[in-house]
Amino acid sequence: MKLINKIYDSMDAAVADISDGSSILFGGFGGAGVAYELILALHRQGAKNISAVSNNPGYHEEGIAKLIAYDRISKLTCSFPNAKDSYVFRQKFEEGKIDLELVPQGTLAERIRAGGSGIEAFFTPTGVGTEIAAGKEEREFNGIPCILEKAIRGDYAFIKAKKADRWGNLVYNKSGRNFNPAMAMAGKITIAEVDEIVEVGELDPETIVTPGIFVQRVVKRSGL
Amino acid sequence: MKLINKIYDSMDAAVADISDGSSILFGGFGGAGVAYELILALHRQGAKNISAVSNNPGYHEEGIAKLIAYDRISKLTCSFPNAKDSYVFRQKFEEGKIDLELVPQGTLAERIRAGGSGIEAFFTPTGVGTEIAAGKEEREFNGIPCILEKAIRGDYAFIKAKKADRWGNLVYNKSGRNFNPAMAMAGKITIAEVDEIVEVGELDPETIVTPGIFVQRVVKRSGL
Amino acid sequence: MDKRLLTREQIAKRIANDLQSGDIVNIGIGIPVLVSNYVGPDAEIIYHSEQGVLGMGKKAKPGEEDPDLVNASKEPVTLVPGGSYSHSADSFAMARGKHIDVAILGGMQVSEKGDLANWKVKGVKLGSIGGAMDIANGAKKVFIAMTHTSKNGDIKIVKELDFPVTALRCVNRIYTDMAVIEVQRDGLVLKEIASGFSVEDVQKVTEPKLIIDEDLKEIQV
Amino acid sequence: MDKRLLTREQIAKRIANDLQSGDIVNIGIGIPVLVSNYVGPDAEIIYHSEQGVLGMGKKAKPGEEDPDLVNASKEPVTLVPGGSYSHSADSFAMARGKHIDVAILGGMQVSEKGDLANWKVKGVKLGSIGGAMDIANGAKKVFIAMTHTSKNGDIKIVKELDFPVTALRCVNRIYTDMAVIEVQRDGLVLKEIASGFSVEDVQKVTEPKLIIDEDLKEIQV
Repeated sequence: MKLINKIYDSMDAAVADISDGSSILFGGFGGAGVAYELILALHRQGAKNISAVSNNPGYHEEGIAKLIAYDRISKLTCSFPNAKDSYVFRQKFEEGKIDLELVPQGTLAERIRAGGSGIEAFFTPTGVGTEIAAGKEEREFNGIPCILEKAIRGDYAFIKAKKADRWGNLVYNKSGRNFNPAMAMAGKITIAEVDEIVEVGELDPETIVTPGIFVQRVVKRSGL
Repeated sequence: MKLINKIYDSMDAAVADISDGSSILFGGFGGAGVAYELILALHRQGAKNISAVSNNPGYHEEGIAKLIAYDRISKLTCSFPNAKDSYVFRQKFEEGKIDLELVPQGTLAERIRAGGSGIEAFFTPTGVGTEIAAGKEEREFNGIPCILEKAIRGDYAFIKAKKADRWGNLVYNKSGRNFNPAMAMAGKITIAEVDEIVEVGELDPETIVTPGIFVQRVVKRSGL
Repeated sequence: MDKRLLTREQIAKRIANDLQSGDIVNIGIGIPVLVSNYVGPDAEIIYHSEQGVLGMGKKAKPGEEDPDLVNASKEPVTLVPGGSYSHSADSFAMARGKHIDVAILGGMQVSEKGDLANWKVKGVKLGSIGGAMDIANGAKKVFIAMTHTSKNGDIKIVKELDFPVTALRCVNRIYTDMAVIEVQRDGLVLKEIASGFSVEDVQKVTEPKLIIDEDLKEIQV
Repeated sequence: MDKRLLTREQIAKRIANDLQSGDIVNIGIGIPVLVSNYVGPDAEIIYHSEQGVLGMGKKAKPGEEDPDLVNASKEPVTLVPGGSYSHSADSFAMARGKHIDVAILGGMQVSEKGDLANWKVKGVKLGSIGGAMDIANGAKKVFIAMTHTSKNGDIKIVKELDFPVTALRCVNRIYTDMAVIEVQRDGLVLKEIASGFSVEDVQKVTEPKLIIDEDLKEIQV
């Protein structure tokens, strides 16, 4: 019997096919729910000219800040680029080595969910009257001024979860959940870095947050 | 200490303030996840000229079919109005006593989620080239033709869940979940009919499907 | 050789042969419901059911029914290990967001461009859409299972639909009691033909001009 | 009587007095963070944190930190009984969908129409929005906690913003070290005033003409 098996043996194997110029959605808020080991594997792999979507640009040289430090990311779509410890991004941005698309956090999450859900664009009040509205269509619904925001999808999504099974079903840990479920939906190839792999059927069906349909690859963290 | 307490003593008390002309979102798919006791209480209460949103029009004289039979519902927004056992709706529709807005099921669910999420409208491919597209704006995104669909909200939402606590946190039973979580988000006053009420803190925070922020009233089923 | 139209069961069996282990499949009512009976034990197929069940199992046996666990036709079913539940908006995110590998649906009419009509008979006022439009639009592949002509002999594979449209340019393959036809950019390609029938037999009950596959075969069921 | 500007703690305490048991509250950085310290034991307030925590508790004690349970400033926190987790899209559905009762935010400028600027200093190229725009737009009520003027004496309550806008017509109340001001349709209403200050003192550092509440009081903290 040919069983479904989305489990990869190593982080390196899971990211091996990512080519230059790919778009990647990176889960995480601050340091919570970040697929750190996948990001390190992508750094070793060397793909460049990546179009990245991530709520934060990484701190110090950790997370995607490492990819930015090595000029692997050419564009970042992000809500919070300018934190104190995000000096790597700030420097590269000032040097003109990375483009920024600044997006309000809720709009970012919703654009990603839309990308995974067959919604091509939506009207929302967030950003009306701000610099975020520049160049966007504005329209009123029931007297509420809104702007038109477009779906975001990725060639890949890098997800961090707590547990997975070989079907790719996922549960998360606390607020490590954050962007991960929406990004899992919007990645063409979603790769989940997980703390633990369990047997199919072990996860309570009522508590699965990301069903396996949204996940293509699963790798267990080494924790090193 | 003034504790939060959303628990109502009876179905009748929970629906007492619903006035003629209210819009109500009714959870459920077929007979799964339908707030039958709340519907019966609303029938006793007598409110009429209700604008109802429900995936189905009820079967025989059960669920909202009972309200339709008594001419309490003046408009139904629905994806599957014409099932064999939905003869009450069919008859009232043919007699011109109830209006119908026919909506594809996924569009219906998404319009409701949008209503609860600060999304006023969205573009989606479902319905392009069909009678559903009549009168709606059509636009292409990335070569994908889409139509513009608008948010749905309700003055009330009638939700069926398995367990609740006094904060209104909810978990569901199996596919009884269906429309309930999205409708809970989109109801101005969301009333949950539940099998069981538990203490605050008993529900595992990782498994709460509808956080209490979306629920205003909770009533335990009598099961009679 | 006798001309033998496929039975409903044989159409279902033929479709089952085209499913691959790991496919996530949405099954419509009618002939499609029969398909899972013919999926071999060496394939792990995950069934999606629109009301929020991924990993739908067999129908519930007497005594194990739960009114909150039903299929799209409201019959009590079971969940397989690895299955999960979603709310309706997320369940249709699966359908609309191109996450379902194959949707197997019934058809009233299919056009040569792959347009599908399957939700309402022509001229009728009240029809039910359910998930038909979302799923036909959103699935990666749409397989249509239907008789080649209607009960009263009307042609169902047509140049242009005259029944109410479900979705445009969505159908990939048509499996009938007479043929397997693939919808390609340049037209309808006749891939397989039921035992005893000629190309002419099929063409006679198919409005658009069929392209004959160079590797035309007899349907094996 | 001495003119005594409120301390940051006193501003926070004054705001806490306006919260009601059962309120769902989102807390921004700066003075707002201090508010929860002054909520009395007889009120059950539910704190929303943008990254997907409803029912955020106190900061985690040493040893109980979990890197996956943090507040919006990335500090380790706890969850109260009854709390729950959501993904970011659902967490912001709470904010954008008008489900949060009160957002308590810092401010750089507030206009007489209730427009808010609090995400980026004027003239700076790189700023961070985070959840500021969604929350300011979406909360049922927005309370602004800030000093009445900037460190170098610039007026912050203005006729028209000249800092980058966060959201238009969103602010309900402004709590400063000098006054409590309500944004109403016809203008800014001075409701309360810090001990020792006169209406003229407040008007002098407030660009729009203030409407004086008939029931003007001294701020009690």
